[in-house]
Amino acid sequence: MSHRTLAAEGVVAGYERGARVLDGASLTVPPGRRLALLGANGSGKTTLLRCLSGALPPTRGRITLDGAELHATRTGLRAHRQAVQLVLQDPDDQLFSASVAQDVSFGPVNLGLPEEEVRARVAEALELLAVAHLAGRPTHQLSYGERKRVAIAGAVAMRPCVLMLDEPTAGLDPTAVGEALAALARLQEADSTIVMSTHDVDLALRWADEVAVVVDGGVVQGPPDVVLGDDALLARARLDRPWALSVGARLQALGLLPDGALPRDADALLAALPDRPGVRT
Amino acid sequence: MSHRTLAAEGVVAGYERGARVLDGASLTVPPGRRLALLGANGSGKTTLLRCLSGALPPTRGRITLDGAELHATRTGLRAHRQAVQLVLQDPDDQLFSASVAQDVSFGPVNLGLPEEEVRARVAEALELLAVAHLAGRPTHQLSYGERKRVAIAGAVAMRPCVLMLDEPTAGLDPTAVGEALAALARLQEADSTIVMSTHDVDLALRWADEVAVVVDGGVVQGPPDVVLGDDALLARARLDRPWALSVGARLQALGLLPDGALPRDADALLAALPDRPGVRT
Amino acid sequence: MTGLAIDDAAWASAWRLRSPADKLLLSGGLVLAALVLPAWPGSVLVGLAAVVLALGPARVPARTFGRAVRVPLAFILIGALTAVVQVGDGGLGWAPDAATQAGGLVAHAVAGSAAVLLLATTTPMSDLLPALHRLRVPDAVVEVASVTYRMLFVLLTSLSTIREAQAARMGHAGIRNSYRSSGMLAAAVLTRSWDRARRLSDGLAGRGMETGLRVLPEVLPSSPRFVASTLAGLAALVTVSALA
Amino acid sequence: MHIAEGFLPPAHAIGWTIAAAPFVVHGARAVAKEVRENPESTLLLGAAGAFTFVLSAIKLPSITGSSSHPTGTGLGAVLFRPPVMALLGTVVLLFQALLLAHGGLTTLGANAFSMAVIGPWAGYAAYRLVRRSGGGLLPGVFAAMAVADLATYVTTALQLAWAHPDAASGFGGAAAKFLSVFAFTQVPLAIGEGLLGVLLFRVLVVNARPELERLGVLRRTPEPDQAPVPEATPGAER
Repeated sequence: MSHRTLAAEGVVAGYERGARVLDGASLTVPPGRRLALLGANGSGKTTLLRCLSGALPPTRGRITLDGAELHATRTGLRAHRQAVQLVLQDPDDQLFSASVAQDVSFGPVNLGLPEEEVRARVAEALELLAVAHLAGRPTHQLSYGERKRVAIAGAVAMRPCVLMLDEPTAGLDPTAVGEALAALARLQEADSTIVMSTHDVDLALRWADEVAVVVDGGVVQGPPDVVLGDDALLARARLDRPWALSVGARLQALGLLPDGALPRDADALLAALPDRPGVRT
Repeated sequence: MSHRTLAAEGVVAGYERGARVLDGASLTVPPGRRLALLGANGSGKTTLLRCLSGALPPTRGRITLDGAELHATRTGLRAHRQAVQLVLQDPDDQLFSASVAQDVSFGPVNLGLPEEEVRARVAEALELLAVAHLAGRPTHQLSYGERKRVAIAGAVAMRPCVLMLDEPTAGLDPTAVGEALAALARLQEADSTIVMSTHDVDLALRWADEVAVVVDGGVVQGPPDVVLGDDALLARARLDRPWALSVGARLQALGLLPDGALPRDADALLAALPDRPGVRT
Repeated sequence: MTGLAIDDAAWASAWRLRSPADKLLLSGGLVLAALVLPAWPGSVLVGLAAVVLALGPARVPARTFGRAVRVPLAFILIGALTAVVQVGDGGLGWAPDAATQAGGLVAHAVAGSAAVLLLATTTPMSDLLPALHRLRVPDAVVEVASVTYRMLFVLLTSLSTIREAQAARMGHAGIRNSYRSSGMLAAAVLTRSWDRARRLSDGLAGRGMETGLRVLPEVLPSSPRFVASTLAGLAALVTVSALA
Repeated sequence: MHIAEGFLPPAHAIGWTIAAAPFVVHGARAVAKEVRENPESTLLLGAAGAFTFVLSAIKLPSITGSSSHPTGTGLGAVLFRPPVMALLGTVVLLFQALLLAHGGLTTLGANAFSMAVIGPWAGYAAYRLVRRSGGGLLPGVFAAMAVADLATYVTTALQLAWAHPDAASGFGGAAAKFLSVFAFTQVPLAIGEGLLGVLLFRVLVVNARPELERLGVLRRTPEPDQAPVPEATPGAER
């Protein structure tokens, strides 16, 4: 699992209600880092992820991996899918087997790996997603959050260089979101590049190394605090400004927070604030 | 649509993996107000809503409307359903007719109302949810947010005294959440009592007049800032503390916010904070 | 909540990790014994064996087993009764040996049903389907059946949720409403099934599906002791029945 | 109405299995061929099987007070054609036997013959007949579902009569007995299922026209009423 650079260049794809969903979208996934892909419902986040994964060939533009263009041939797609995996939002769109372990084995078996290797990868993926205890349970008895993690394990077992997740935290409660993020952190330590789509700006600010906003058929990419502090862009994208940036900026102006980068979540903000009045000026 | 008091008393219901989901849950829905029902995934929020709506008869305990017990008979349920409506989380479970207007008319037609009355109710409900322009469209062509609002319109057309919504904002982007909340505000002005389940503590703090947390099979009910400031309770319930309460409390301690109730969201917090350093002490 | 009680029991059974072939041998043997041995004492012993094995070593909840055995009972009783009523010139009457005949029919059927249920409550469908492959059923058919098994739970959940939503809006108050709603319900579940299939095929393409749904087979080794006891037990059943 | 395990003598159980086998094998070959040419159809066929199973869980209120469940074999025959239904119906019967305790294993052949072979073929014949004689889609669907149900019930009754002939009047008397006993539930059910089919298709022709066209139930409309949507845009975001 070495780092590879996945990119979209001038991608045109998808039609909805007579308009192009993506119309010249370019994005470079920073290798070895965490990218949050933000956008309102219907903005084209999912379309872009599907293009990047090879599931949807763009009408125009190209998808590249380390600069080499992806061609929608059988061999081209096969090689691409070994490097890039997309986990869909609804786990039921990806889980077809009644047995958790068998479902996770599907990808590695398709790669034509020998049996022991498949077993090892299944065990590893279940471990990384903290779902090893579910291996013997039928898929249909799992909760939504458990199914989501098993679906991610199915992609992880492919050992992709780039793992993309469509709204992995949607429908999960705070604890489950925490667990999912922890699993993603373990994955990144295991040398993966991770892309997550979401419309939760607070989550993106907290989690991502870099963010990309899908807006008006294109993509605006940059550091989280810069992009998510751009009110004009956020308004166009129908997104809110993360509260931590708004509140942090004011507190900085009030001299309560040190200059420089703003805290990205409540814990960091509280840690950076003085405990008693009048300590800082 | 006069105000009526819906309540659960000592409700035992639901079994999952050998344990009771609700085990003695009591809740009183404050008439004419907004109640947020909070809880982690699997805590029993949906089970409680299904009991309150009459869909799931409790194993023990009772559901009352203005003190009168709901009996799971044909006539008992019929009367209850005219007063209490539940909108499910997934709009696709609620939309089964060909067109939007037809779907919204489903309930009123089943009530046996005369045609003009049905038409009037459909028009009113579509108006309240700001989806009148979609009336003639097939339901499967709508976006997710539109489908959610049409599903709510279908319940609103029954003119319930108490409208309950299971995770109405899940999966919606910030703008769509805003639209949904605006629609709920119009409904409440139209004299309804509204219950919304969610696991978004920030949203609950911002929106609700009162909150109820479903935890360990029971319910803890009270004012938002009190209940959502109870760290021990939140930990048991696997929920986070709303950032506005954490940050607000510290800023109050620092003398930057006036004593009394804390601001409930970023806008209120920014409005309450001084603009320049050293204005308040 | 839309779990099927028999399926839940199978996944939770103490025999879940026994070889499906072993369990198939046992239940199949009992089913055949129930069919071919005389009702007394053969069927009665088969029925007892199935119940004792299920509730004992396989630890199937008695409630689940009892309820499931009751399912075919209405058919069995009405069918047996109809079989032994005689249509003569003078109208209806009892057949000459009505009681024996009806008793035999009921015994065969109840014992056979219990023996099938022993398999059903200890062996998940997904363990049995690969066995079809060994019976030379084409892979494509086994895979279609596996998808059916996975998807029926998804659709059952949709079915009960949509029905509940309809009932909330009075969709099942009265026969007229109920028919109209049932038609919509069936249509909604059918379109849902197509949508699901399309999305699942997209999802699986991303995981490298090219020719089929091949997965790592689960290894559930056969137990020589279980097989030996099964054969001994069946032999004992036959012997006792032959001597009686 | 499924024949319970152990209700047929061994010779009958074997005989009906042999009788149903060619149809089921033919269906299996058709399915295998379809899947070989088109791997995704595994999922569509699996979905069709799951739908057929789930359809039988819909409770139909009947005028006689008792409620019964549709068999769905007529609907399946119209949508997926009788050869495929012979296989899917048999798979569903196996599932019903093992997941719901409806039917049995030694009686699987007999049940498959009546529900997965005779029912779909009779229903499909009725459907073609109505359509060819100028009847519309909805009358055709009604005929298919009602006839499939009736044909299944009559076949089952005859199978039972053959296995358990009347002590005095033989097969004829037994047939009369079984036909009349089960008529109480099965005749209203057949009518009810026909009605259900009509109601279902009324929604389907609006909501699922493309699928019906793909299955050949509806002829392709030359001028679609919406703007042409390219094939590759199912990426609706949710």
